[in-house]
Amino acid sequence: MFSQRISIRAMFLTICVLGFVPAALAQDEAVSPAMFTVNNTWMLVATFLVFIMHLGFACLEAGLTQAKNTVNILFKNTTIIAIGLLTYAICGFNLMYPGDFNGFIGFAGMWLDPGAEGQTSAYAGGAYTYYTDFLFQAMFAATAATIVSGAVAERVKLKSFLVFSTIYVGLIYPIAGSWKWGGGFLDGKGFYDFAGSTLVHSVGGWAALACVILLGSRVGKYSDDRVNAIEGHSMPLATIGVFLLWLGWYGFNGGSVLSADPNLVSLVFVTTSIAAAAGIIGAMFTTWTVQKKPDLSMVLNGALAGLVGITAGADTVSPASAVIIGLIAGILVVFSVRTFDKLRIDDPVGAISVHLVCGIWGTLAVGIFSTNPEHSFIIQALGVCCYGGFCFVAAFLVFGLIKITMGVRVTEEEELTGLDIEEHGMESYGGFQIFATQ
Amino acid sequence: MFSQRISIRAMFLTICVLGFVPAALAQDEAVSPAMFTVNNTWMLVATFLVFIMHLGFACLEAGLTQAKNTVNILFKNTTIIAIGLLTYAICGFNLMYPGDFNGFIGFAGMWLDPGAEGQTSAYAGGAYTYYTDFLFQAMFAATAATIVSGAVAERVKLKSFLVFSTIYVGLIYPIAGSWKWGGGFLDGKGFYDFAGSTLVHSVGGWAALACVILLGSRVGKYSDDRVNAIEGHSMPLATIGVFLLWLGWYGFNGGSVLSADPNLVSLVFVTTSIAAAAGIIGAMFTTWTVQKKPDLSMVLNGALAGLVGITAGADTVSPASAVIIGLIAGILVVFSVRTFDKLRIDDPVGAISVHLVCGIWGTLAVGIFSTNPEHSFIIQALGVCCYGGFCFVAAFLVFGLIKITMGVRVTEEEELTGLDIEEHGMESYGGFQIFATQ
Amino acid sequence: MFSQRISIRAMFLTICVLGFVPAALAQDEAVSPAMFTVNNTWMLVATFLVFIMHLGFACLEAGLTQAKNTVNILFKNTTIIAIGLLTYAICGFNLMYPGDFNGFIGFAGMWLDPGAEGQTSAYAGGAYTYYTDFLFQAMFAATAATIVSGAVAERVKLKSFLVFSTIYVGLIYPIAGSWKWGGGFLDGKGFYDFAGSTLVHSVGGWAALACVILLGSRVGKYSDDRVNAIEGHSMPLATIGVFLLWLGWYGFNGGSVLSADPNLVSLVFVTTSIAAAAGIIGAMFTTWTVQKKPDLSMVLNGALAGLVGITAGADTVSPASAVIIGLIAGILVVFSVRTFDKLRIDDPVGAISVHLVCGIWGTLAVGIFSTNPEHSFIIQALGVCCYGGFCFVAAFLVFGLIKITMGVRVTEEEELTGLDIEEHGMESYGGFQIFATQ
Amino acid sequence: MKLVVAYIQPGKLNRVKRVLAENKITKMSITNALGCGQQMGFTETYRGVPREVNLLKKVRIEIAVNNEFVKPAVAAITEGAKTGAIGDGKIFVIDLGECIRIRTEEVGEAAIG
Amino acid sequence: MKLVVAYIQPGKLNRVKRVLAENKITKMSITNALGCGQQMGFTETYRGVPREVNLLKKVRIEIAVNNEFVKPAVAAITEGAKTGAIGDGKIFVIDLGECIRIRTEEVGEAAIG
Amino acid sequence: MKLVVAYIQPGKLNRVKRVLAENKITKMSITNALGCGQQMGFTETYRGVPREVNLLKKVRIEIAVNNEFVKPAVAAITEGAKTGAIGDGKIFVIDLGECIRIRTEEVGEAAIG
Ligand SMILES: Nc1ncnc2c1ncn2[C@@H]1O[C@H](COP(=O)(O)OP(=O)(O)O)[C@@H](O)[C@H]1O
Ligand SMILES: Nc1ncnc2c1ncn2[C@@H]1O[C@H](COP(=O)(O)OP(=O)(O)O)[C@@H](O)[C@H]1O
Ligand SMILES: Nc1ncnc2c1ncn2[C@@H]1O[C@H](COP(=O)(O)OP(=O)(O)O)[C@@H](O)[C@H]1O
Repeated sequence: MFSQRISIRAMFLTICVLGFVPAALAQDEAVSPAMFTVNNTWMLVATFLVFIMHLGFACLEAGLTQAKNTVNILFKNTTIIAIGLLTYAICGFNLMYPGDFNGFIGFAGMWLDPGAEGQTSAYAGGAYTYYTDFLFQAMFAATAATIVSGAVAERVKLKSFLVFSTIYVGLIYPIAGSWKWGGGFLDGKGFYDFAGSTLVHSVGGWAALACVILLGSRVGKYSDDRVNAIEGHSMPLATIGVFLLWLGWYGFNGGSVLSADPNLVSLVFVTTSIAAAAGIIGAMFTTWTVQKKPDLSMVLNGALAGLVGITAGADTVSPASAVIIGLIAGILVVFSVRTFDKLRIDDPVGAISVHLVCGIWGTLAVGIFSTNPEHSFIIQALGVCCYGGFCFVAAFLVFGLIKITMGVRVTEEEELTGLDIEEHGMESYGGFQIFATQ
Repeated sequence: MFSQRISIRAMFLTICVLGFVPAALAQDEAVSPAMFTVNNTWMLVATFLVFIMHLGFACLEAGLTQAKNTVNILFKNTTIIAIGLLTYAICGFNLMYPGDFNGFIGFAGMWLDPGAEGQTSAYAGGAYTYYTDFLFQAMFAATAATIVSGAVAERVKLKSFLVFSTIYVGLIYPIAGSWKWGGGFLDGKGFYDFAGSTLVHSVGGWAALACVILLGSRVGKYSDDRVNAIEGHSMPLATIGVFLLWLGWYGFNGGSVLSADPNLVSLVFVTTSIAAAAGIIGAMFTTWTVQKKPDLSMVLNGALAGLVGITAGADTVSPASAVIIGLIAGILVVFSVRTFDKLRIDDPVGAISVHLVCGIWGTLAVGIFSTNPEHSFIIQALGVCCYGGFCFVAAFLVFGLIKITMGVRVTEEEELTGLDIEEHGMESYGGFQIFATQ
Repeated sequence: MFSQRISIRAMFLTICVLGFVPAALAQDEAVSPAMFTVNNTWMLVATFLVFIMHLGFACLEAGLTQAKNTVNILFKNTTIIAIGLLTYAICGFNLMYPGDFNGFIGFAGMWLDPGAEGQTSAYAGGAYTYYTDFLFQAMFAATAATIVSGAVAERVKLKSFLVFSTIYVGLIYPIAGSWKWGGGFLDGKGFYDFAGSTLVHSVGGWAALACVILLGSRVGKYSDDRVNAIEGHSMPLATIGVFLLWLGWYGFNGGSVLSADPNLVSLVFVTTSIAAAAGIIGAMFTTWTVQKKPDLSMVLNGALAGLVGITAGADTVSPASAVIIGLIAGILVVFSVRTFDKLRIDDPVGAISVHLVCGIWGTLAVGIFSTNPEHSFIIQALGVCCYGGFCFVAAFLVFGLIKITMGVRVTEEEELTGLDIEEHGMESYGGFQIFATQ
Repeated sequence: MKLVVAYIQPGKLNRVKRVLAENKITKMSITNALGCGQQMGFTETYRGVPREVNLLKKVRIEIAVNNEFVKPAVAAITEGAKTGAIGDGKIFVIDLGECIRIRTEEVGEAAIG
Repeated sequence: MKLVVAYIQPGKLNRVKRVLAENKITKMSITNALGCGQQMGFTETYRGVPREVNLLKKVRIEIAVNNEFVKPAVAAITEGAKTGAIGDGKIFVIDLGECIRIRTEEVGEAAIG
Repeated sequence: MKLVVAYIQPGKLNRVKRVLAENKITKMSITNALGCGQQMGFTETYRGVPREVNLLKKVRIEIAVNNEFVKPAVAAITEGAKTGAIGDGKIFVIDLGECIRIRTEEVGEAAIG
């Protein structure tokens, strides 16, 4: 009963508003203090695991881009988490979980307020406290903007990006989230997204796509007749990033059980691990076959692809299905990266392929592999479309407006010199001889 | 009731000595085995989180200094944790928690001894076992020396530093700690320091200040009329360091609740996160305004500043107060770094600004923002002064004595060549072309 | 009662087969749901900690080898975890825990099957679920191959290594494991290996030794009359690796308690920490004395040596014994590295010294320091021999067969150019000027 | 025989190489260098301290050519590297006494190409 | 015109640049180099194995000057880099045949400064 | 006096140094360089995109010698670096006008060794 992310908080707010306890919640066996404590402890562990994903993103994005833009990327990833936490406290949380609302948009008021019972086991049937709930969700919020950060790297204006992130994380992400996890209209329709293949990853991915289209490709990436490789500057950094993301995913998915339920959490750990492993194997064989030599950066993307793919159904598919979901995600990501390059959509770290493409795949996969007969492919597809339409358009408008007003792109000269010196006046690797003719 | 760090162990030892159980502890409802287990498990999770802070310090300090001294810094940080753990086992723990004592200094004997009941729920009312208690506290101990390590980097003699650290961690830190957490005289006065803004961070910061004064600045840092920048060699390493420190802080503060109490631990997680976020924002705006360009290393310091600032009151201030505490800390740290440079106190990584200045700010902030009416600004200030006086003088004497006997500084030639080759006979980045004219 | 790794699962399978519940398991006080949840939660925390060890290995091995082979090492470590998880799901788990079997080899069938009660507290007396059990063990499995990866680095053919790893992790590791943890013949004899000094580390170490002998040394490592140093390319990476390994060890050893028992888990945390610290101190003094200058890479190996050493007896020795075990391991590792170099056994990262030599030491140390009178030095030595014989021969045969059929070594030209360009067609540090004349 | 040494902006290397190739000059050696010239550099700030950087990244190209190729080489480099802005770079031409191809031990003009 | 090539200790670069500037020589190109000279190097130990390092870090300065500036340039470098200890470095002077400023296509003496 | 400049394969540096030492040439300066020659380079793939790398890693050796040492130096470098395969490298010999030892301010032939 804890498996649906929305129920508890939505119910709780409803209760507060309506002033009575629905029978469903007057559970026969009350949760013991110890159970409340272990549930809440697990949710806090999951919270710090999701936190570390932000370091994972920072490392991965920095590693797959050039050394001359590293300070810039690290700066963005450090400030995004701050922006994410604060905007989510100010308005995001109450936009995403507005309690009883029209199903499209609602708002439960500014800032945090645990109320009288928020910090007791009454808040969520002994699963977690109000503050735990807030923080766990807040850690997710910043992720969406971080996904964009990788795709627009090496050419976006810092200020414009920060403004965009603030709006996207503070308003658009939580409104979109409310449709499902807040108990909105898609939740009513039976759409399922366990931990956010769509609600987090695709939401970030659609924005990434919109922004990249508005921004254009990096200087020198595409010449008249061909695609040029712009190499990332540190594979160890990229690898550290992916392992940290994988680690964080245990909290991302494991925490989305919204309690420490041994059965569900352990199942989720296994499906998550196995999908990541299968993603690696899928990407490895694909890149080895297609590119002749096995490409580490693709295999790293493969692990993430598997993880994004399993996220929507981690608690409702069997480990065997997780293998298939992960394998396909791993294969998909390699072809997707190549396809976007052919379309001249320049995404330095493969964020759109990993988060958008595999996020869609994962969401649809629930309709195929779920052990819960109520899940339907059609409804899953509907959800994908609703989110795609809203997020892409919203991101396009916001970023487009910023483009008109503040501009979104650094000058060509700034881009060639590197954002580190131009935007931050400092270098990332003081003293190191770096040979860059790009 | 677990919120005061000292009470339980102090009481327990008192009980052992007095031989009877005070009424206060004969709790009506005994803690269930499951509750004992979850409390203890959380404390162990907090312990490994604090452990990882040592990697955070190693990365941050290495990243903000030159490539030619990296092996040296890593070596110091690796051995300090070993020295910290062993000295704390030998004498530190029993100096810091001497049981019933005169309030200034006491000693419960050498080495560890859980006794008959130490490993049962009787030890701390079901909150944790004796060994958990020891290890959690031991992980804190080494932190103080690590703070010094950053401030004296790039010029201190390795051996002298190791001797100093051993004494500081083994004797001075625990004696100072006993005044409050051990149930000493400052605890009696009502001084409050939840997780160690003063007891850990300022204690380290004062020593850093004393050592830097005795040691002098790095060659070339200050010329007659101006301050010269000596750039750190790896911003990714510094960023990894800060994120790991932040991660560890969830254990540092969250574990200082000394139980898995859902209400308090989740509140502490939220205030900690929000203060860090506000610290980033505060530092970002300050550096952007003052230096014209946003400085990543300052923003990283800002996150730490917010964390150090919230540490003293993480469980007694509201999330809204945490924003203010963090913001001010983030602004403070930028100006503090500049001021110390004007005073020609050369602190390569900003350790004094982060740990001492913001540690003081955080301790005083409890007097301003605490929701507990018993906390008083005057008493907090008194605590700051007591610690400042004792630690500064103690560190000055110890390091001064080492200066006279062993010397504390490498020769200018060794400094120019780099400590890696001179002290360790090896290089940190074999094969990399590093251009250093410093 | 949870301290012996084998008992529960072995019993459970026996029960399934025999169809009745032995009296021993019909515990008087049934485990409460909260206790089941906290036990399982801890085991999952331990699982993600062991997971992060794979990042630790990747960083350590990359850091101690040359920049031109970094992509290759990262690639191996990323794929090994995938191979490990999948083969363990396919057959490893059921080979290692075959239930009631002849004590030498047994197989409980392909793939995972929790059965009706696997996900309830009935599975392991409320300690963990079936999926938790599987995943925790699966994370261990890949470790054995990762140990080999470091020893054969910089010259092994990628494909051959992947084939070898698959066989070693999928078949040999679990068969060897079944002898003790699966309830096999060595378990019957009273052999003790708490968390795997022998079952994991030596099993990996023997394979490393066999492979290195078959593979030969790197070009230029040994010339007619002398040993040449081939420097690692990044000490920060190596240090990050060791700290992450240490962190993971809290799960490796702490999780091997197989429940969240406060007494045992906290004892294990303390012995583990103290042995690592003592290993650092032991290695530091040895390298300082023998090599005149303190060698960071040796001190890092010292920490690991202490950790490997304590692993066999972490729950049955006192903290004071842990100091001795760690110290000796730290001293041993330094001399061992030198000795293998004299024997011209070329192990770039010291894997054989750390995992095999200290693994043996740790296993024998149980016979010396255990507080459990049933543990015997003779039996421990017998265990070491059985594992040594089996694993060395098995690895030698498998790798020898691969050598004959596919070849195991890259050409000299490929080795000189570096595996990154030759095997992967990419570079690890795009743009960095790396000066390598090796 | 002459040795042509040119310092150019790093970002212009690919264009210079292309123009050189069009002029049948395909052999060259490249090093990264730091240059101090009319271009003034820029000011970084590191931790609140301004830091003047007046050593800018340049690429050094070294090409050994037979005499008849000096003009085309200089012209090609100029064409590829010139933007008209300060910092475009400089070309130096030095007399080359001898040239030996290690592989064949050929010497003189035959060894250059 | 001459090309002055100097190898100096890395730590002396700033001083050399200062003295050169005092002599109105502000244009130069710098590369990092490894030098083998009378200075013997040192012995590192890596994992118990001694390792002789006899390629020491040096900075290579290349300055194109008109003839009347050769003496001042050499004197300035010497002043800035000299400590009297082994390893101070060396200066080489080579005839420079031609010099071209890419930006303006000026040639010869006018292009140098 | 001559300045001998050689580009060789990085892996051959140690052998070249050894042969040079046998010929009593122990002073030299080394830089890492990228070379474009007959050796065609190789194709990397990065994220599915092929990438032609035709700047290969080389080591640049610069040795100032007195005239009687030119032949031995060239012979020694050739001996140490030659494998007969494309990419072995090249040697350039330039007239050296002057040489100054900074430490002693000696000039000319005395300063070289
Ligand atoms: N006299 C010189 N000696 C050595 N290198 C020079 C000299 N003049 C210019 N350079 C090199 O050429 C680069 C470009 O020179 P710059 O003066 O900025 O160009 P411009 O002459 O177009 O103003 C410098 O950064 C430096 O590397
Ligand atoms: N003959 C030479 N050819 C090339 N470089 C040289 C030569 N002699 C010296 N150098 C360069 O000058 C640096 C300093 O030379 P060194 O012999 O140590 O100085 P000194 O002559 O004062 O003893 C060397 O490291 C090397 O880079
Ligand atoms: N004309 C030249 N000018 C400058 N450098 C050259 C020239 N010819 C060769 N080189 C250098 O020598 C290296 C080896 O040259 P290559 O043509 O591959 O050898 P080979 O002549 O034996 O075929 C090149 O990579 C380049 O660095």
